[in-house]
Amino acid sequence: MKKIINEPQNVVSEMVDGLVRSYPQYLEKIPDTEAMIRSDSASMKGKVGIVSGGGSGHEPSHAGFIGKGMLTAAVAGQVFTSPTPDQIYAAIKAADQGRGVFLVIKNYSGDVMNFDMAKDLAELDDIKVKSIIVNDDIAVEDSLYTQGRRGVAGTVLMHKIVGAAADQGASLAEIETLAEKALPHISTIAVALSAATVPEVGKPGFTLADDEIEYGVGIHSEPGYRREKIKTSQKLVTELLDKLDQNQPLQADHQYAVLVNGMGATPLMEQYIFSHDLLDQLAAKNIKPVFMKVGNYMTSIEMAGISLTLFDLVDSEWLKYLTYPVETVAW
Amino acid sequence: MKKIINEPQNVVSEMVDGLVRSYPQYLEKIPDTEAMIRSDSASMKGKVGIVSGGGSGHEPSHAGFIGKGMLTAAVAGQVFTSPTPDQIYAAIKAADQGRGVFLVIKNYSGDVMNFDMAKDLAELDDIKVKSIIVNDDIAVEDSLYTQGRRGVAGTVLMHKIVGAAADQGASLAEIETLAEKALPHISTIAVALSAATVPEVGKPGFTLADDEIEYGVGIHSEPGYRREKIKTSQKLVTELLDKLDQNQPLQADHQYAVLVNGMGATPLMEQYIFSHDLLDQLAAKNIKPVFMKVGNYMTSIEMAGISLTLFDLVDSEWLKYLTYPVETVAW
Amino acid sequence: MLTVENTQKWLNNFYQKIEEHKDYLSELDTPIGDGDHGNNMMRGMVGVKESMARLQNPDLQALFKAIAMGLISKVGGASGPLYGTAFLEMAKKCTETQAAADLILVGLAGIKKRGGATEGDKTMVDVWSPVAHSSQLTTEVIAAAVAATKDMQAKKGRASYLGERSIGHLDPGAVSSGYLFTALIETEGIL
Amino acid sequence: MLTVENTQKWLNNFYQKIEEHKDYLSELDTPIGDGDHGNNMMRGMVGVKESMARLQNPDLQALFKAIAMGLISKVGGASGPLYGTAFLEMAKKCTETQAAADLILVGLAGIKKRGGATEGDKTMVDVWSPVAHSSQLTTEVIAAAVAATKDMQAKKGRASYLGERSIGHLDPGAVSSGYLFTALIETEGIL
Ligand SMILES: Nc1ncnc2c1ncn2[C@@H]1O[C@H](COP(=O)(O)OP(=O)(O)O)[C@@H](O)[C@H]1O
Ligand SMILES: Nc1ncnc2c1ncn2[C@@H]1O[C@H](COP(=O)(O)OP(=O)(O)O)[C@@H](O)[C@H]1O
Ligand SMILES: [Mg+2]
Ligand SMILES: [Mg+2]
Ligand SMILES: [Mg+2]
Ligand SMILES: [Mg+2]
Repeated sequence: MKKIINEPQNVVSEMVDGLVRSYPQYLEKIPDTEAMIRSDSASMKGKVGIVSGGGSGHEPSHAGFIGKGMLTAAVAGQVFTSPTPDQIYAAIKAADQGRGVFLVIKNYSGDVMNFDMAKDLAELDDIKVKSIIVNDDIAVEDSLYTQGRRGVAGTVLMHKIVGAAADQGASLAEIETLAEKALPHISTIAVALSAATVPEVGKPGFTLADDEIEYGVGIHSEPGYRREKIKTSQKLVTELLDKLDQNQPLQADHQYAVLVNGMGATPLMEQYIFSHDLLDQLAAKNIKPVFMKVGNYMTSIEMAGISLTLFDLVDSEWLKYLTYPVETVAW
Repeated sequence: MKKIINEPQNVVSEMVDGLVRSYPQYLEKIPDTEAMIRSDSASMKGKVGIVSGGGSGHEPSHAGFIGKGMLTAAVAGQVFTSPTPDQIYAAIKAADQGRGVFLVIKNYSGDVMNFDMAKDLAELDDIKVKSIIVNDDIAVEDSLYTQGRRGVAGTVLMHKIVGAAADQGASLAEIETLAEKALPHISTIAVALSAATVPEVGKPGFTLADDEIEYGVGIHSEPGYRREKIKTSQKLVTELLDKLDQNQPLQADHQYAVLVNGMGATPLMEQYIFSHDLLDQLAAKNIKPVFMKVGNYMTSIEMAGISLTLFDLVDSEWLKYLTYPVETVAW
Repeated sequence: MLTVENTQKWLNNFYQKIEEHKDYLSELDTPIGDGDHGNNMMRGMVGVKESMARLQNPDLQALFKAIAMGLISKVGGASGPLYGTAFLEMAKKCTETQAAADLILVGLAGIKKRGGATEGDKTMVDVWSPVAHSSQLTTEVIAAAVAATKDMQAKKGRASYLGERSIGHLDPGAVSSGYLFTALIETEGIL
Repeated sequence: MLTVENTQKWLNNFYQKIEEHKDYLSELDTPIGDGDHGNNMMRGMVGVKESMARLQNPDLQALFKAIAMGLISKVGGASGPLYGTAFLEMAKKCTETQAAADLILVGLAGIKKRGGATEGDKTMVDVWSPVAHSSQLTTEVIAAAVAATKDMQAKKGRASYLGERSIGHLDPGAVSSGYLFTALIETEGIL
């Protein structure tokens, strides 16, 4: 393990400190926690609070999206481990401005249960809390026999739209409705070229041969659905697009937003080449995305790979939410 | 070499296409070139054009900084190879709005000569052209016996200030004066954990053992000044800060802007931890930066490592230029 | 019968077992999880120790609550809220009855409610449930329950993403729960 | 005496040498440069070939200009403007004299002006200069000039960043210039 760190058990607290001290204009720490909140408190007044979070190691998620127009607060757990209820509760409390708080949770049992307990604590304080459990990763089948699909990069698009709605004064109920309506239209699938190394573990979550890739890997090195030899960018795009199409047939007359997300170590050079091939193959299906982002948004420490998220904008308001201006470190 | 690409010789053109097609709101291609220009042509009217560029492989540099308030156009050469004069000339011509064009060049012999030839061509067309040769890398001694210091991440700060000045209507001469005054106050030093692999070459520019790092490496895998065993983030910060201090003594009463720049594969987690240690050690010298950025700005494909740039803001106007709003893909 | 004294001893004993088997628990969590169960439980038990140390002459309810809060505020992973909820339910019930069997039963109910898992899903429930329903708690009962998780297919938690590939591995949360009840048997005066 | 015909043959011969030694040139550029000189020159010579092919009954000046533009618009690295400038200077001069020695001399002047290097800086100048100043151009003159760059310390170009560590390696641009002049000698009727 070759990393620019100090003691492995201190990575989260040092990282949180580094982030808030580098960008005091956007965020600050909630005292005695690893939770962060907007430093521009005026931007929160009279608005529903949007709180997200999860394990660390996905930087710039989640705290990089704190700021006017997007998240109100975010909670950083240990690496790849849900934050604890007391921390989430502190963030909810700080984010509440009387109109309630909306939680964006990724679908992992640890996250769901810890956020649930935090919600219980907040409700004891008479804070209204609603939530959405994001489960956009189509690599894992949604079935009664599993925990359900995982929450991955599509979460960032969820942050964006609920953040924009909140900034425009939407009520907690309206935000909940928006999130629930949008959720089934956000789908993601990934390909990995290498795995992440959790600092406290010291070795990669899995290993791939020098010429091997794995489709469908999760953001905590969870196994995917197939391993094979590395292919051209064009063929990787075809595989991922086919998988998305099988899950929800692509419609030529629909408006799509696209997120091409680097997993951490994959350079923008490769992400742009992938995007080029993606836009070609979408064009062949008569689809021209109306909104696109390419970059590292929901990473997995230093994993190499790319995830592809399609967001089918069946409601035309959603595009406005996506393009709504924000003031954050990372959007 | 495990990369998400198609044919290695096509990486630059596919990448440029991918970028402009993903972000048509910011930039477009200049026909028959690998040069890009703002798509918001209204933002260029009546302003001095700012043109940058260089070898590819430094994404988001340079095209990611095209947009209102920053670059007017940028030219993408082959990977780690200067663009050719005809391409640069096309960018100058497209960027000129009658008030002249300012070139930001990094100090490599290839870049300097190719940009020079482009300047000659433009002057034949009666376009006024001035330029700055950025040479912020203190790893290499500035002496009569070398090509001089290399241009690295500090170039991005140069883009920012001249872009802001141009947007506010500064003349070509004023921009030249600004760039010349600022240049000696921008200093950078890097540490590498691994090297980049140029796609057409297929193997890394150098190799480091599993526990080795190298100080002073350039952005094209140029050799640095010392190899040793990996150290804690705190000790890396000390080494780099000492080197900067030896070059230009740090002054407690000065205002500094700081750029902590990831070289490509280094996750934000490590960059934030490094920033935390940096801010501690600067604080111990009674220095609190007035402006800070942390992220991947001037990369070296998938090299792992960090560079640290200090910009001594001896003129208080410069801070205003740094914080001046821009509309780009990557700032 | 649980008292403040023997409950403290029980948890201290559990702490030692977690400390001793930390790496083994994380290893069990590697093929079918994310390799952190040992680290999670260790962080949690350090939390429990700190939170017990802050108490001054507690009654049994305060003690159970402190144990629960130690786990809940330190673990983060799935196991934190599950173990935490179990002890929180014990805290609620212990003013009524201090019988170990009764308290394990409410703990089990809490885990099932919090996580939605049922018997056979290859989780800690598959140890808590046989233990809660055994007429006589012995190390054999525990060992058999733990071992039985090996051949199950996971239907809850991270391991469920593996589908059939989860078969053939012990469930890490079942193993740590096994330590909890072994520690209980070993503590004099509880059973 | 250079003519349209033998100049075309000369450049075609140079093309072949670059093609043959492309990997070697890049290898030479690895320890003291960025490993691309072979690729750069190959791209440039493809450019020269294309740009010569587009000409219809050119005169010598048009031919030299086409060669220069092929190099300038395709190489990008330091070698592009340097070789390009050399041929551009030849284009300017060739209406006055077509003697190879005269044209090499103006080419050398162009390289020196463009790159600011002088003799002994471990660059292509260290081949162009002895060649331009030799009373009789032979393969021995070329070979000696190329070999002499090995013991020099680089003062210009990327290799200069290495300081003393640049000593002990041939300069890649000197080697490719050696091919250029060997190709010239080999082309009948020029000298
Ligand atoms: N929904 C659930 N109900 C009951 N137990 C569960 C559930 N989800 C996970 N577990 C238990 O938690 C254990 C994993 O704990 P741990 O590794 O600490 O958390 P995480 O999975 O968040 O990394 C599993 O082995 C299983 O026994
Ligand atoms: N300033 C200069 N003057 C003359 N020749 C130079 C100069 N700089 C570099 N060269 C020549 O260019 C060669 C390197 O060319 P090349 O590798 O194609 O370009 P780059 O260094 O940009 O990668 C060197 O070996 C040297 O001969
Ligand atoms: Mg975990
Ligand atoms: Mg080069
Ligand atoms: Mg786990
Ligand atoms: Mg070179």
